[in-house]
Amino acid sequence: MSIEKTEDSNFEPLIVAFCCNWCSYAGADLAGTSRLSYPANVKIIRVPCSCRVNPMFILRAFQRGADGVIICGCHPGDCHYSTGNYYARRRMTLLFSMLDYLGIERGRTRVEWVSAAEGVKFSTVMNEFSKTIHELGENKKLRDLRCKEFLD
Amino acid sequence: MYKISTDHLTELFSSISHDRALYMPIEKNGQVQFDRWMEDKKVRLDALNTVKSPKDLFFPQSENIVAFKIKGKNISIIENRDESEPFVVFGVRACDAASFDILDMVFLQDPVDTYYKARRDNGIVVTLACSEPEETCFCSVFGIDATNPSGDIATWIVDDMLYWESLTEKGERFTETIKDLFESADFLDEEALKSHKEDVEKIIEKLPLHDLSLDGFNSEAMDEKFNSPKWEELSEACIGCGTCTFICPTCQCYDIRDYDTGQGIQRFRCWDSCMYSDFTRMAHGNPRTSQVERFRQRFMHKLIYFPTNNDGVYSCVGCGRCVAKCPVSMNIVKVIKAMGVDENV
Amino acid sequence: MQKIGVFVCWCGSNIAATVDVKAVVDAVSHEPGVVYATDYQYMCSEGGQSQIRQAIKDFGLTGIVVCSCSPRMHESTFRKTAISAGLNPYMVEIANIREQCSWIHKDREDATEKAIILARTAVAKLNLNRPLTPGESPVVKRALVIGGGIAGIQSALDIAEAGYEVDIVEKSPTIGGKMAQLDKTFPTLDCAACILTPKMVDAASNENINLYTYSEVEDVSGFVGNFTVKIRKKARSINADICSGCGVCTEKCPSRKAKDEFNMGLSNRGAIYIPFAQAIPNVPVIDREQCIKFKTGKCGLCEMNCPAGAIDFKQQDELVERQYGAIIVATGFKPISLENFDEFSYSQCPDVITSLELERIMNAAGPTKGKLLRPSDNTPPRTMVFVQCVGSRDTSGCGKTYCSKICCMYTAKHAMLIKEKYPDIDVHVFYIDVRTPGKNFDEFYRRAVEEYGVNYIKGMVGKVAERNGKLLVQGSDLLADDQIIIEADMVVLATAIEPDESARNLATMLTASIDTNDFFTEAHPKLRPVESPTAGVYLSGVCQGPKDIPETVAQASAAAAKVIGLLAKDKLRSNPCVASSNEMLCNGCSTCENVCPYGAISYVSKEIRSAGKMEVRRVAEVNEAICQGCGACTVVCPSGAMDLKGFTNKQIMAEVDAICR
Amino acid sequence: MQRIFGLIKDRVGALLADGTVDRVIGWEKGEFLYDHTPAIFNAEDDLVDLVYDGFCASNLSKYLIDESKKDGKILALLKPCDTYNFNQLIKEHRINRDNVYVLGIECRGMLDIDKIRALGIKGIEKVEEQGDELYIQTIYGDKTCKRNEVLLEKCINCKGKEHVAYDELVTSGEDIPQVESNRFEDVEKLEAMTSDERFAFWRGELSKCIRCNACRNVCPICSCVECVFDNKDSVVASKANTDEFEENLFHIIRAFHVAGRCTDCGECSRVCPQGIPLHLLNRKIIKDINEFYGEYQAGQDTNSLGPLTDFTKEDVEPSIITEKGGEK
Amino acid sequence: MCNCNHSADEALIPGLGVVTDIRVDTPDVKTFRVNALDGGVCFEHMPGQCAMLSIPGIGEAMFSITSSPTNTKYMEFSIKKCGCLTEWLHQIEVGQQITIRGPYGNAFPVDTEFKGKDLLFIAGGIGLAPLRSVINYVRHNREDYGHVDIVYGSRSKDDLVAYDEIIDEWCNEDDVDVYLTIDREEEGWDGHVGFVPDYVKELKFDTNKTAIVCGPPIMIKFTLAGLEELGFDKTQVYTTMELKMKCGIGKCGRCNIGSKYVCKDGPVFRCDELDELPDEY
Repeated sequence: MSIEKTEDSNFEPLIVAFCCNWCSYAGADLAGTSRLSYPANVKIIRVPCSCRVNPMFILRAFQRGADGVIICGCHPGDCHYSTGNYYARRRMTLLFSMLDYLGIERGRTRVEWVSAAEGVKFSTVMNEFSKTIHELGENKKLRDLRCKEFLD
Repeated sequence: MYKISTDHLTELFSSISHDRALYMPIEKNGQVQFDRWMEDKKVRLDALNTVKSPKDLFFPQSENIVAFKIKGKNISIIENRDESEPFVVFGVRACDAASFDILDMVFLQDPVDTYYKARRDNGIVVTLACSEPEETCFCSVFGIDATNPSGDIATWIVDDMLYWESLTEKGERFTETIKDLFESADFLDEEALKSHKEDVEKIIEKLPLHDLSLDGFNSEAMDEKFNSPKWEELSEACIGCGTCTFICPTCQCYDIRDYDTGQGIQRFRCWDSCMYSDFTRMAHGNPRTSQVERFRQRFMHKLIYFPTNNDGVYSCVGCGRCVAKCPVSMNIVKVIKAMGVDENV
Repeated sequence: MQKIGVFVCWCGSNIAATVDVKAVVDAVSHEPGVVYATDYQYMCSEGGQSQIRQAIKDFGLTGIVVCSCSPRMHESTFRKTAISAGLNPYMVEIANIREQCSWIHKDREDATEKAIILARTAVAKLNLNRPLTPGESPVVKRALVIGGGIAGIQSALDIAEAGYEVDIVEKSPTIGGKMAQLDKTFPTLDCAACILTPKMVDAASNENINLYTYSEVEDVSGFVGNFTVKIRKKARSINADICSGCGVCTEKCPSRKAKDEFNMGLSNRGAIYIPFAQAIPNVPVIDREQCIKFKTGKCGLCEMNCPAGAIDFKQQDELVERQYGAIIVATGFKPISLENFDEFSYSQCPDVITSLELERIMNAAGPTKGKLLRPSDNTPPRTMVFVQCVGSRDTSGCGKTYCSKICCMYTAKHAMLIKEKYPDIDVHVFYIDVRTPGKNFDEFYRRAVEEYGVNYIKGMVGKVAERNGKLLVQGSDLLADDQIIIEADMVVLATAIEPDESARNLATMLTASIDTNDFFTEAHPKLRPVESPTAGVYLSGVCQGPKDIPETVAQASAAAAKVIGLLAKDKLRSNPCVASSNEMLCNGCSTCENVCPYGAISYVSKEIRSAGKMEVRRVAEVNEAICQGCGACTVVCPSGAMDLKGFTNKQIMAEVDAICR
Repeated sequence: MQRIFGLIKDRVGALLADGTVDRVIGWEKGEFLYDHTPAIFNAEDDLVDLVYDGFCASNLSKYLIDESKKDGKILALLKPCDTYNFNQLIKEHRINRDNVYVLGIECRGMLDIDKIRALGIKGIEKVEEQGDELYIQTIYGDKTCKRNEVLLEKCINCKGKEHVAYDELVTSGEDIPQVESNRFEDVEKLEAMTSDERFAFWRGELSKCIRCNACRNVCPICSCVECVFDNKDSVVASKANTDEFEENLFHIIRAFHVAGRCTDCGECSRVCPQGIPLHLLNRKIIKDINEFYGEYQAGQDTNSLGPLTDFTKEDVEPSIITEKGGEK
Repeated sequence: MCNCNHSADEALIPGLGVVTDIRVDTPDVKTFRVNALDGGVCFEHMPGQCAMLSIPGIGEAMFSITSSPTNTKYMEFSIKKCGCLTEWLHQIEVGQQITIRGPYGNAFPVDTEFKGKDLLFIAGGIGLAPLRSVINYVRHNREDYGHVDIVYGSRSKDDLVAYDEIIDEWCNEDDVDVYLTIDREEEGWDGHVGFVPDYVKELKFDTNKTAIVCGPPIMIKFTLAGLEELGFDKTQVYTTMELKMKCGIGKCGRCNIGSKYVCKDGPVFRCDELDELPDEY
């Protein structure tokens, strides 16, 4: 029962990005002010710290049809709350390993440390991630079909 | 009475599944459950009974009822129930077949549950008599003859021959459509079948639970049983999971819930368990706060409340699933034995 | 149901250029809860804000969504607008459709569609917002300064100047710290005691400042604005109130064997002693290990000879508990121990000394009354060698990796003072790099080289060995590219400095963070150098990093300014987006307590009605003044009891749903 | 097994008699010889139903959460693997330690009745143990089999015979062979598959789930006052697997809530009516924790910080998962 | 007459209703007027029966129909705010559509046991809602019934539901005596002060009446005891029960007490039937 990877080119991936308020959200703003473009299908949700991202949010995003989820936070050691991203780092490592263990494509989830000064890095990461998701194709394995086909 | 040799069964199955979905006990990932028959599927007619009972085919664990779309203050109703198409369920044991009758007493009673009724009309039940009952079986206690199962069509497997006898008019009509695959059974076969039934009956006599007595469980005993102090001790091990209710072929409680799919609201029905703590929870309190009361409700319903409403028919068919699968091995047999004994003895 | 108003900003053309603002307004007006949607050229302008105020009044809005630039820019502006219109400031959500949409997407259709989704997400979140009011906590109008060196004194003086009460806690018997031990200070060569003692006297005489000398901080609890500190006043065995400081007891004391810490152990002192002449408070202290009365019970000469009868052998430690609004850490530094540097044979030959010991030798109040003599045989040295970076910039692991910053300057000062007083002494300085980064620093160093002929050798010293009374210093001279050996009479090691050993457990008490070298970590290296990330704790002096006296005093005044800013407020408004625990769901499992970086979660046992009967349960309680709202606790809490106001689980889930719809 | 039972019974009787404890939680004989129920024995007289043999696999530490709230002291019969959960619950302040007297009882590994049935042995009436031979009397004749052929999965990968928490130990002196096994063997086998094969494997397994919550309600660690799946205000409240995704969601969230706290006691797989190898999910997280953050056995002590509530500055980056191997 | 688009035997599929008027009775009780999409009532009902109202996505709950069957223009529900659905209902505005299905449960035996009898209505707080339907039905067919006494009490004056209807219509109806009481003294209230059960005992009604009691469980318990003291026997007293109901058609097992299903065999019970049930409510 393997899911075939159709390479239809007009597939527009939906990517949810959780950005921590102090570093990566500021990095995203800096990418904006320096006019560094990245695909429009990346949508950013602001959270106080990367440690606020609960695995439930990530699974909910996939359930509702997201094709990729990326969590951005401050570089370990610079966290505004001093230890937030350390906890996030451990939790996300275990979550990604569990999703991979369940057979979900590895590239669909990612963690990236972006400081407030790294606007360039933010936009390259988003471009790169969008490309990977585009290659992986639509998320068929971790998807709630009721949310998709329910059209009257 | 027809017969067919067991090595032509695959042929029989493929012809049945030609124009109707065919479900039967099939092993998948090491677990036997009722699944749709395909050529490559591993058929397991020898398994005593499946953990998830065939009730799931008539009263599925979750099914859509209706959907709504909300726009501002207006609501539009969308009927998107899962349409049921004709199907045959093969290999149903006597106890499960009896459980369908008990479910009928609930769902087909006025006001009729149309979801259940549609599936019941579309379904043809082909039962298969047991040949090797296990120690957990006690269907005989509830007057169910394991060697003569009910259902639309009864079948027996003796050595390498399958005997096929339709019991109801629906069964008759169905057998007509596939008559050419069978040969009619002669006198010798009747004899072989009768002796096979006697052997199985002898085994049933030897089952440890066959002499379980149900006297003392009637509507007059409601108060006496309800206020018995034994419930406290019986329920102290119960962890309040839903295993016994979800694998029980006669449990019929369900919950109705709304799910916001983002496009609209999907109202669905799903199995619910009286053992769950939020089963009777209301906005301002819960009549059954502790596990003792919930535990008591389950067995009182099966052994006293249901028979009071349905002239003596118990809501249990002795299939033994809860005896085998309860995580802490507390089940209806222990309750009957503990409660049945007269207080003063 | 909320009544939401959506205001989409053109931002001139920054947004309107690539986002069809009208389409956004139209699309978002159908969202559930939205009763009014409009657009305007400059939402953040006065015109825009008055439009918002008007709409709030006209439609009785319970919440507003502004689709404009980044919340980090104008969130506070729109919150103030809401307050002015009588709406709770936390019922405002911003959709960032400029930096994260219009500026980075060229295609108009994509940008518009994304702007609609971002607006829809903000509306979805706002639907679940609750009005929040910042918590308030009282501010105790008193500051605590831990450490009585120049940093502590300067901070205390500035705070007292502003009229607030200050306590200085100093663990040694007198304030003054390391600076009191110095002779002269670079680059102006003015005498350390002359500029320090007036400040010490000011500190002592200032009625706003209370001195707790020979005392240590034992426990700190509470939070910004309301710290509760336990101070242990160690027993001096002298009643300070009636002691006149005449010093008779110090002369009479028969036990002379104790090493004088103030003179770095180069001289001895009595069991009862005053650290140095200008000590504040000018009250002696009895060293109980050396005092014969304490050891054997006999003697008591000091008690007999004390005119005021101030000696009190039965005095015990005293524990004082006081409340403070802010705490300044000024614990200062100490030279590192040289036990892993035996190549300089510092412990074997007495003539190999550290720079601080040299300061004492050259100081008039020092062990040699200011005459430069070799500690071994008290003869004036003919040749002196200075070795720089002993233990600093050391990657071998036995020293410190950082540069101690002040050694180059004080070695140049020593060399210059020696050449000036004893012109015929040959002075050699082995260095890696001479660092003179301050005002007039480099001119000062060049005078030492050119005017006083100090011989600077670029190279490292490999070994110092004693041979028949002389010290053979074997080093390399990189410029001349050969190995040289110098016979010297004295060798002075410019040892690295490290934070005072009390820093580590003080940091744990204050939940302030310290780095691997035990220096306190500042909130932000460039923008908040004098604040610690823990609210209400400020850093002053070398405890935050190596620095010289001018920088220390500058930082001390900066820390004082911050404290004055804090104490000036009667009430402290704390951030309302903090965690809150639902006691009905809390398991009391302390997992959240373990992850809270601020220790804001405590546990109480509470009577809770569950399943019909009352039950005592251990439940978490969040101290809203300390919690900074990071949310780590909300994710480790399995039952979802802990939630974060302003960013609740449901709100973020609603945002995810709105994006993926 | 009879010797150790005798010792236990005497010790329990003695402790009840001299009043150190006023009630005991142990196992009570059932209908057949293999369906023992956890039960609380109050007085000395009704110990006649107390039993301890090869079918007492259920983990009693979860009952102690509520029992230790009541006044009076309870004697708990805990096998070595149960004591790990006991410690973990003490660490999480769920058990009131001084209301519990732990009697550490020796365990030679428990038997799995489904494995006995899988050997084709039906209609079981009596089961006797002699050394490592099992004599089973059934209505279809007597059968025998080897003890370690039918051990429970959690006993094949037994974590060792020492108790990590006890007030008193009861041992029979017989040396119990420590069975050597690599408990991560199945996990490694799964990791070796390609991601599509793994997806098919887990879809096959989790699609059997009937959401009866037995795994959650038996797990001593999964004992919230109100579970997120029951609490209708929570964001993931759900009662049925109405869709493939819900099946995954329930088990991933549960695995995550016990991550770093699960002592790998194997109860979830033992009680699953549909035979889903749920321990492979928790064991995968344990393997990752050991690999990335150093060996950690939950419940080994009562004060260490759990891996997910601790960190080091040098932790491995999450990208290690994506780079771990080529497309498998 | 009712064109809600659900066929008769689709028990679980609701029809649509629209809220045409919302009256605020007390700080936590509002009375909602519900019509079918194009006017009229959604379905016929008998006094005492209930209907399942719901806002999709929030929840569905059983509410007693407080308007009398004789009122064919609209259907009324008095709803107290005490759960998430009721809280949401208290926020909606006129014109909001809701789903409605019913009627469920048995009705008060107005055409059988009550016929020609003197009736004594005893209500507490929100308990008046189910009784108001019967009272108005009796007032509409006044000649079929004997003397009517109404005892109604609540926590405070502004907690009295449908206060103006009681004062304007019920009070000045002949052969109807209304006794109002509130729990605690309150200025601007000159009527009786005290709990309903004590007030009933004080009034010492003669025992040939048929009593109908409805209100919070404690009040019912004490009122029944009080009536017994006055000499009423159990077969003369009726009450309605308040339990969690989900399907409304006696199948989902929620409201199962003993052998009865409250949503099908109740919610109206005679007190002797109530005693047969195990006391688990």
